[in-house]
Order: sequence, then structure tokens, then C-alpha cells
Amino acid sequence: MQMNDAKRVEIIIEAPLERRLLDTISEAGVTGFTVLPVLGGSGRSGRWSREGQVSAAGGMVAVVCIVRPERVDQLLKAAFAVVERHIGVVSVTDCQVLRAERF
Amino acid sequence: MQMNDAKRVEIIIEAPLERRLLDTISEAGVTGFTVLPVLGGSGRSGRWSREGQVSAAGGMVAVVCIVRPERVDQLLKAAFAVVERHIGVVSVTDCQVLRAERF
Amino acid sequence: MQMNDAKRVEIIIEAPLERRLLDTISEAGVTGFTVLPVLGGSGRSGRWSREGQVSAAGGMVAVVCIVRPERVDQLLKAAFAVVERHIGVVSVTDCQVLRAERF
Amino acid sequence: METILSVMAQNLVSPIVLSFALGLLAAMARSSLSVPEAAAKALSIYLLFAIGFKGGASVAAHGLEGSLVAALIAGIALSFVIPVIAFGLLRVMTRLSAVDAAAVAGHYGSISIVTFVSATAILASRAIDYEGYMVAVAAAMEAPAIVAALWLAARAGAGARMDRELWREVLLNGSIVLLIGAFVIGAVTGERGLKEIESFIVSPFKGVLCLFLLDMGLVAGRGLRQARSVLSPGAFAFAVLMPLAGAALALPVAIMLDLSTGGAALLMVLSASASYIAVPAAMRVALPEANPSIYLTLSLGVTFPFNLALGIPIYVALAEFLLGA
Amino acid sequence: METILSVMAQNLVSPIVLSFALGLLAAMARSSLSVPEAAAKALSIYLLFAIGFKGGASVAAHGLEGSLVAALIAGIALSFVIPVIAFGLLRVMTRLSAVDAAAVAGHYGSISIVTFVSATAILASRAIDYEGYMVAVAAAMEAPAIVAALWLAARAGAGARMDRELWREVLLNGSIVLLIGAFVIGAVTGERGLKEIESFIVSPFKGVLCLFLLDMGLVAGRGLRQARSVLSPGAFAFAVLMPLAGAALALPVAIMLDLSTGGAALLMVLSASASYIAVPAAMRVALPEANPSIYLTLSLGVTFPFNLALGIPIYVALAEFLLGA
Amino acid sequence: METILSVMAQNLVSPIVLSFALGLLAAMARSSLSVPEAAAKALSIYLLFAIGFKGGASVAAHGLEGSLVAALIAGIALSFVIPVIAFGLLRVMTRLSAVDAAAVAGHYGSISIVTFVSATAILASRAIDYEGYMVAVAAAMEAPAIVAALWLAARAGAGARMDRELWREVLLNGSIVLLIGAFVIGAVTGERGLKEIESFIVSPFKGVLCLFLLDMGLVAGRGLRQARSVLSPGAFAFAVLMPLAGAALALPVAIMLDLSTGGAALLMVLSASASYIAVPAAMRVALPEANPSIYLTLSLGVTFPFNLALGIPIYVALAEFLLGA
Ligand SMILES: Nc1ncnc2c1ncn2[C@@H]1O[C@H](COP(=O)(O)O)[C@@H](O)[C@H]1O
Ligand SMILES: Nc1ncnc2c1ncn2[C@@H]1O[C@H](COP(=O)(O)O)[C@@H](O)[C@H]1O
Ligand SMILES: Nc1ncnc2c1ncn2[C@@H]1O[C@H](COP(=O)(O)O)[C@@H](O)[C@H]1O
Ligand code: NA
Ligand code: NA
Ligand code: NA
Repeated sequence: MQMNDAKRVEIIIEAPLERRLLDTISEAGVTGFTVLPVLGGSGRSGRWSREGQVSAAGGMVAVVCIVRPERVDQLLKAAFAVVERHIGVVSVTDCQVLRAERF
Repeated sequence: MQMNDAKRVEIIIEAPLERRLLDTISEAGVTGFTVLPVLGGSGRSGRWSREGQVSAAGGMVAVVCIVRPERVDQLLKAAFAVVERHIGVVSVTDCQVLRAERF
Repeated sequence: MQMNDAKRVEIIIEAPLERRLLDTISEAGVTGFTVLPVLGGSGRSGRWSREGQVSAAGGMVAVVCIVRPERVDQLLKAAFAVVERHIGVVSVTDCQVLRAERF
Repeated sequence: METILSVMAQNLVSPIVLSFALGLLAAMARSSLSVPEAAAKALSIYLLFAIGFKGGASVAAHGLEGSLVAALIAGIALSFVIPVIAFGLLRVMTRLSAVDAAAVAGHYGSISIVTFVSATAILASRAIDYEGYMVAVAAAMEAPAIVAALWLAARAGAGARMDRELWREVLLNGSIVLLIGAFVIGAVTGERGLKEIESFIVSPFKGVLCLFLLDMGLVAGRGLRQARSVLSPGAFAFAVLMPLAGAALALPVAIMLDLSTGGAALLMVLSASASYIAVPAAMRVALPEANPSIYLTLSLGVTFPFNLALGIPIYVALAEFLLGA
Repeated sequence: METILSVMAQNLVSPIVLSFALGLLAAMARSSLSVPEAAAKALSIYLLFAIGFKGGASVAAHGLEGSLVAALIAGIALSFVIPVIAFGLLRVMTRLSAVDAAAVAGHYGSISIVTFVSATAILASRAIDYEGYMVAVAAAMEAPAIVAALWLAARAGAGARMDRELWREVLLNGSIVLLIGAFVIGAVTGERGLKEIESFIVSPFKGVLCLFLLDMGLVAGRGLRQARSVLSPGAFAFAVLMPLAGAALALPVAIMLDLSTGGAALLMVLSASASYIAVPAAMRVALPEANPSIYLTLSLGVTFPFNLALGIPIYVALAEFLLGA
Repeated sequence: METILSVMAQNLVSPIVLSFALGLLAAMARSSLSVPEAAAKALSIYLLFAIGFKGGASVAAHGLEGSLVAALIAGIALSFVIPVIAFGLLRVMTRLSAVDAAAVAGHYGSISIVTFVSATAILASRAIDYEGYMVAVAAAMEAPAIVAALWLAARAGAGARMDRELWREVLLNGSIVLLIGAFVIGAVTGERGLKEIESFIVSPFKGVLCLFLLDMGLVAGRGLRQARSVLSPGAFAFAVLMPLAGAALALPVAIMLDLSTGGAALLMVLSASASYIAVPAAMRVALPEANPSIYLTLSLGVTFPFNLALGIPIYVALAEFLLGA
């Protein structure tokens, strides 16, 4: 199968900021992403869990974007502008994709 | 710890096709996979969200398969046969696993 | 953007062991992790799905930890002590992170 | 005429219609209000179980007034024929491709169970009876339209054929199985069964329906916001005209079947309504080239609210006018 | 005998049993019908809260008829003893390894709260009273069987010991805490508390139970489809015989405790039923070598439907026959 | 005085308070008991819809007793002023940074709708009427406190300004939209609408509230376990004193507004309660430097249970004493 190099960017961010993050990266030209739910976690601000929660505060989501290598910097800059002052983790992994014309 | 090379294949696919994809890759000999829920996303066909949805249409799932490097091609071929005409994203990442005899 | 090398460890483990795994890796000094829900999957013990389930048995969760390369061994040892006799998959991927001082 | 207006007016200020409107407005204004997916599914399971069970129990109580079999056959025929009419209208009124037109047509041949449920609530509040087996007719009308749509698409050289797997998926789809299953349980356990679970499936029914419609309003509003571009004036006009055409087709059939006033109104409602659960999922599998935002927007964003607000009162008033209250 | 048959017949056409059957058939036929995990959990929280509260309120109203303490001790003893009998039967009737047999045995010593709840619904429809504190007995019987199972496995050289963490997990497991907690709330707030929330926990109870059993049928059917290989004729026979053995053991105990007819029936039901929530989770932690599809299939796929359809009516009729209606 | 004690005693053994206590204890003991997120959200949607609708229907039935507009303005003013008082108290009583103090202060100016709902349940059980439009006052008091908190933080050189996006998020936040929307639907459909869905939104209301409070107890208990370090004696004292201060401020306002006994009690409850849904989310966006475990623990872990167990009975008894039962 014909595979092409790409980058998988995973952003774990506070739920109340989800909309702002997605709007920001969309404006930066990244129109492909997928949002995964998160059950709980732990970090410098302690352990937390979504169980029984009603408020978006105290929850997180994981956003996965697969982008061409040359666009990763643009994406990271946009994401960082939102994440900077907030709780969140950004990681980038090398990957390969089918149908590269889509990214 | 003794680690072995493997490939992590991530397939994000429309929910109505989940069963077909899983049956197809099982028939192709891939018996290990994990299905993660997806909350929403964005692509060439616009933004979407699972919130309040009853129909499987308009939703996606993420399927993660960890396979030995030599089996990745077989898996991709099987997956591609299902994904081809449909909405979906396939990415492959190098990884390392414990207990390689399981894969 | 200033990026640093790190490792992304993904542990897919039976839900009844979640608390023990998290306690164990916390004791091993890993305080950053995120828990993702899992809908279903397949492995040597057959296919399963969370749909309609009430018991934690017969369900799994995915735990993602991003750690500095030098701490990955410690984490894997701790995780392996819990996973060893149980159903579960552990994979490690190279990645890059922003804000390395957090890990 | 006076009846139509008064039924309409009464309908427009019902909690049901207003709950839908609330959801629609909230989503349009980008409020964060949302119903979790699991809760929406639970509500729909409740509604399908309750409406199926009540239909079955009513058949057990009153027997099969008129002929169930004739009504089923008529329903299936309508579900096959309506897509053909819809396809023709779409090709004339819009610039949709043949594949998109076929997919949309399939939705209008099939039915929306919530539209049906809302109509029964309106009938109940006007104390109009209907044949309990109309629930079975509803279930029977879900699938044939899919076959018709695929046939229309195949003529245009697109889409999959109905293979065995697809037949299974369509016929054993969750909402059909639950509706028919609950209908059978209701028919078997009858009055006694109904009495046992009445305070669960009868008394709170309308309230649950309000919350479900709130959710549908939210989903419809989100869809409309995303897909405004899809709504060419022609497509919009189609989505308002087609339910009227479907109902007009159903009315003589209902009279031929000798249905009661309520039964006739419900057959019109079924024919007028467009699917947004079973058919979209089937289309994604079998007709992936068709653009989902077109059929979802037309079905859920235009036709559903039209039927809820205006269509149902029109069909009910018409049935009352022709067949007596 | 006549009573047994009539109770059975009446039971088989109840909405409760038929809802389970619907789920079972739908899953066997690979229908897409499913209940979201969150909804299933919510239903089980409702059922535990309601049954616990009603038990407590009944104790507040009628006082402790007979001795709660004696019944608790008897329940705990049964929960310890039944696994030993089950283990013996399994080793004779099947080729399961000692570890698998121990794990299965633990399930049969513990209890299934939905079986209990379904039995109370049948008692209610036959207007048979029972001691409110039977709910507390149910809670007390959840855990001892786990200890017995681990002891049986340890003799075969496998499994973990009950460390502090495991004790905590077992005794503070969600369903025990909610059942006991609601029981205490019901006992403290009494008649007045019950009246305040009656239209939530009493009237819709049976209907909610139907939906929960629909879901259990779906889960059981999916399990049976996956794990048909597990069902050796011997294991199948065990899963039908063991509930009868458990009930037979409980009957003399109930008579010695001087329980009412309803109370005796419920003690038989508890002894006859097999856990499928608390024990499987504990076994995955403490006895990971045991194959989960064996114990889940036997408990949820065979014994649960057997009790629901045939067992409960037998136990109730037997209690009526021996202790008076 | 006697009234206060008797109201308190009666309140403490209500299923509502005990359900919260059960959740709190279960979480403290690290039980695995938990309510799925989707179920908790569904319960809160039900409660908001029901309380909003009933408020609107009551306005339709009784007309606007007294002036809605004056009450709204008073509520908004209270919501602006209370954070300033809270900020002052926090700076004196605790060592919290200005930013943390501003964030906490914002929570106390806003309101907790569950506290409000619990108070209406207590009023109902004492047969005390209240102005239906108090629901609208509750909605109006949600947001102004956020503006006040950001202003307080800005003075300390931190936090974001209220940009357009933030205004939208705050004003169109799901709970405000649902509460207001249901209020309007209730007001428009009136008695007739209420009768249609009464057996959904009135009869089971208290029972649903019990389950929701069970969940809140679980969340509060988990928070307290995690964040014990946050609870300096000063902060703890603040979280008990501040609701009393808020209520004390509201009482003369209620008298000036000429509210009924029930209305006055509810205005005190609103002023005394602290937000734990809308404000925390807004603070995460606009004031990320503030430590969420501080404001969540104080609001949900201390002030909420204090109001539920002791505060509400005090405010009700005070209103009864001053304004007549
Ligand atoms: N090293 C990590 N690996 C994975 N997830 C993390 C990590 N650090 C933080 N997180 C996630 O981000 C959240 C906030 O982290 P923090 O800002 O460190 O409190 C945590 O609760 C986790 O869900
Ligand atoms: N570049 C991407 N990265 C991550 N997910 C994507 C990407 N592109 C598409 N997706 C997912 O696939 C779905 C369909 O994509 P599309 O076919 O482009 O509309 C989107 O809604 C996303 O959930
Ligand atoms: N190769 C794999 N890739 C991804 N997930 C896997 C894989 N193997 C097993 N799993 C997950 O781990 C669970 C248990 O696996 P097993 O112990 O092989 O039955 C499966 O149900 C899957 O959810
Ligand atoms: Na139709
Ligand atoms: Na038992
Ligand atoms: Na307040």
C-alpha cells in the first residue's frame, strides 16, 4: 500500500476550552481532527475523574490531528496559543498515512 | 524490559461500518484490536458531534490494532477494502510492545 | 516551537484493575497520565463490547502516559507487575512534547 | 378549515412543539446546552418500547379492527412508491445528483417514529382513537424505502446492491426490532401487562417526549447551522412539499382500508414523515457517495419541524373532516 | 403442583420475562439493538436504590418481624457453604479446571439482585408479603462467596489471597453500598420518606425493570453467541441443577428462621441465583487465570434466565405450598 | 427558635439530605459506587426542565404576584455585590492569593440550582407557596457574579477580560438556556401544559432529586478526599459563614420587594448558595491561574452540604418567623 509520512498531534486539553481550541486550529487551516472523550487522569493538579460530573470544568478531551509534516508547526503554534496558560499536554508522533491527498 | 518492534494502526471510521471493518480485519487474521469512542470531529465533510445523536450515521469510532511489522500490510489491505469508498482515516505508527508472543 | 523527546506509553487493561494500575504507577513516580474509555475489542479471549454492561468485569480502559525517555523503564516495570497475570496490552511510541519541564 | 386552524394553534403552544423549538433556538445560538448521546439513546429506547407496547396492548384489547394484513401491505407499498415520487420531484425541483436524490428519496419513503409518536400524543389529547396495529405498520414501512432508494441509485450507476449482510442490518436494525418486539409483548400480555407497567409507559410518556424533542431540536439546529449551504430554495421547497404529497397519497389508501379517523391520520403522518435514524445509517453503508448533510438536513432540519408544527394538525384535521371526529 | 404450573404460566407471559426474551432473541439474531452502558448503569442504580429503600421503609413500618440478625447469619452461612457444594458438583459434572470451577462456584454462592427484584415483583403481583429486611440479607450474601471461592482456588494452588485492598473493594463495592445505604435511608425516613418519593420508586418500578431485563437479555445473548463452545452439556446441566440445589438448601433454613411465605421464597431465590456484577469483577482481580466467559455464560446466560422463567415460580409455589399463601 | 430546630430535625432525616450523605460517605470510604457522567447530566437536565417549567406554569396561573422586574434587578444586584463581600472576607480570613480569592468570590455571588431545587422541595413539604418567577431570578443571578469576579481579578492584575466569546459562553451556557427556556414554555402553555406532563415533572421529582444528590455527594466526597490540604480552617470557616452573610443580605431585600414567605426564603437560598456548574467552567476559561480544587471544594464540598443540612431550614424558619407561615 502506498503510504506517506505525516505527523499525529495529540492535544489533551480542558473541556471548557475545547471549542476555542478547535476554532483556533481551524482558523490556522487545520480542518481535519477527531475528538476523543477522556474518563479521568492525573497531573500536577492532582487526580480527577469525570464520573458523575455535570460541569465541563474538571474534565478534559483528547484532540487528535493528523497533518502533513510541513504543517505541524503552524498547528502547534495555534494550539499553543490556547493551551499556554491552561492545563494540557501536547505530543507529536511520526506516522504514515494512506490517501495522503486528504491531509 | 524486553521490548519488540510492532506497528500501531489507528483507523478512524464511520460507526455504521464498524461491524464490517471488524469482521473484515478478523477474517484477514488480525484478532487483536480495541475500539475507542469518538465524540466528534472535523474533516472535508465538515464538523460533527455525537451529542444527542441516536442514529449511528454521523458518528465515528477509532479502532486501534497493534500488529507485528510483517502483518501490517495484510491488515492495511483488509482495512482499505472497507474504508476505500467511505469516510475514514488510517494511520500507522512504529511502536514497541511487551510480550511480543501475543501479537 | 521547542520540542523535546519523550515516550508515549499506552496501556490497555481490564477495568477492574484500573485503580491498582494507577496506584502502582503513581507510587513508581509517574504522576501524569490520562484514562480513555474503551467501547470494545478483541483478543485471544474473544470479542467483547461494553454495551449494556453494568459490571466492570469484561470492560477495559486505555491509560496514556507521556514520560521522559529515562523514566520509561521504571514505568514499564511498575505497569508490568500489575498487567503480568492479567489481560492487557502495553505499547511504547517515540514522541515529542512541548513544555518538557512538565514531564 | 376552522378545525385546522384551531388544531394548529393548540398544537403550536403544546409543550412538545415548544421543547423542540427551544432546542432549535439554543443550537442556532450556539448555546452549550446538549443532551449526552447515551441519554438520547435511552430516551429513544423508552419511546419505542412504550409506543410498541401500547399498540400491542390495544390490539389485545380491541382485537384487530379492520385487517392488519391489508394495512401492512398498503404500508409497504407506500414505502416503495413514495421514494419514486420523491426522486422525480427532486430531479425537477433541485440540482441534486441522481445519487443524492436517491438517498434523499429513501428517507421520505421510510418513516420517523418520533413524528408518529407526537401525532399519537395529539390524537390522545383530542380523544381520537386509532388502530393499535398502526405501530406494526410503522415498523413495516421503515425498510422498503431503502430498497427503493438503492434501486433508484443503481439505475444511475451508483451504490451497492442489497447483499445478505445489508438485508440483515436493515431488517434487524435496533429500532425495528424493539418496536416489533414491544408490540408483540404488549399483544401477548394485554390489558394485564399494560396495567402492570402503565405508570411507567403511559403517565410520564408526554414528558419524556418533551425532553426527546428538546434533544432533536438541538441536533436539528446544529445540523442547520453547519449545512445552511445545502438548503437551496428548491431543496427547501421539496422538504415542505413532499410530506404533503406523501400524506395526500396516503389518504385515499386509508379510506380504502376503512381505517378509523385516528388510523387514517397516522397513515398520513407515516407517509409524510422522513426517517432520520435507520435510513441514514443504511445509506452510509450502501450509498457512501451520497452527501449525508443533504439528507439529514432536509429530513431532520426541515421536514420534521414542518410536520411537528404544521403537518400533523393538517393531517389530523383532514382526517376528522373526511372521516368524522 | 397445579399452583406451580399456574404461577409458571402467568410468569412466562409477564412483561418482565418477555422483555428479557426479546433482548436475548435480538442479540442472538445479531440485531444492532443495544442499551448504552451509561443507561444500563443508571437503571441498575435506580433498581438498587428503590429496592433498598422499600426494604428499609418496610422494616420501619412493620418492625423487625422475626430476627434480622439470625437471618443475616443464615444468609452469610449459605453464601459460604453453597460454593463448596457447587465446586463439588462442577468437579463431578464437568471437566473444568479447579481454578475455573472455584470461580464459577463463587458466583453461585453470591446473589443476583435482579433475580431478587424480579421475585419481589412476582410476590407483589400475587399479594404475598415478605420481611423488608430480606434486602439486607441479600446484601450480606454478596461477599462471603468470594472468600470461599478464593479458598477453594488456593487449595488448588492458584489465585490471590484476600489482601486488605481486595477486602475493601469487595465490601465497599458500589452495589452493596447503595443497597445497604438505601435500606438505611428507608429505615430512617420510614413511611413519611416513602410517601415523598413513592411515585418515583414504587409506581414506575416494574416498567424500569422491563427495560433493565431487555438489556440483560441483550448482554446474555451476546455472551451466549460468543461462548457457545463453553457450554458443555455437563456445564449446562450444572447451571440448571445448581439453582435448584441452592433453593433446596435454603428452604429448611427459611423454615428454621420462621420466615414468612414471601421471605422463604426470597431466601430460596437468593440461594438459587448467581452473581454477574460483583463477583466477576472480583474474580478478574483475584483469580485472573479463571476464564471469564465460562462463569459469565453460566451465570448470566443459563442460570439467570432459568430462574427468571422457571425457578422463581417454583420457589414461590413451593413456599406457598409449605408455608401457606 | 423552636421552629428552626424542628424544621432542621425534619430536614435532616429527609431522603434528600440522607441521599447526599450516603454519596459523601461512600466516596470518602473509596467505594466504587459511581453515577455515569451521562446519567448525571441527564438528571440535571430533568431537574432544570422541571423546575423551570413549574415556575413558568405558576406564573401563568397566578400572574406576576409583585413585580418580576424589580426582583430580577434585585437578584442581579445581589449577584454583583456578594462577590465583593466574599472577596473582602477571604482576604481577611484566609491566605488565598487575590486571584484565587476572586475566583472563589465569583462562585458565591452566583447560585446553585440544586440548592434552590432542594429548598423548593422543603417549602412544598411545609406547604409554603412562593412566586413562580423566582426561577427566573435564579437564572438572572447566575452570570453577573462572573463579571464581578473578573473585575476583582483584573484589579489584582490577572485574568482575562470579558470578550465577546466569553459573554456568549456565559450567557448562553446550557443550564441558563434550559432554565429560562423551560420557564417560558411553562408560562406559555400554562395550566394545560402542566397537566399534560405533570406525571413526569411533578410526581417523580423528589425521587429524581434524591438520585442527583446521591451523585453530588459522591462528587463532593471525591473532591474532599483529594483536596483536604486546601481546607485551611480559615477557608472552611469562610465557606460556612459566607452563606449566612449572603442570606442576611438577601433578607432585607426580600422584605423591600414584598416577597411572600416562600419567595423570601428562596432569595436567601439563592444568595447563600455557591455555583458549582457554570462558574467553575467560566473560571477555567477566563481565570486559569486560579486553583480549581480550592473553589470546587469550598463550593461543593462545604457550602453545599452546609446549606442542604442546616442553611435551608434556617432561612425558611427565619422567613416564616418574620413574614408569617
Ligand atoms: N504526562 C502525562 N501523560 C498523559 N497525560 C497527562 C500527563 N500530564 C498531564 N496529563 C493530563 O493532563 C491533565 C492536567 O495535567 P496537569 O496540568 O499536570 O495537572 C491530567 O489530569 C492528565 O489528564
Ligand atoms: N487529519 C485528520 N486528523 C484526524 N482526524 C481526521 C482527519 N481528517 C478526518 N478526520 C476524521 O475523519 C472524519 C471524516 O473526515 P472527512 O472524510 O475528511 O470528512 C472527520 O470528521 C474526523 O473525525
Ligand atoms: N493486538 C492488539 N491491538 C489492540 N488491542 C488489543 C490487541 N490485543 C488485545 N487487545 C485488547 O486487549 C483485550 C484483551 O486481549 P486478550 O488478552 O488477547 O484477550 C482485547 O479485547 C483488546 O481490547
Ligand atoms: Na414517509
Ligand atoms: Na446464590
Ligand atoms: Na449566591
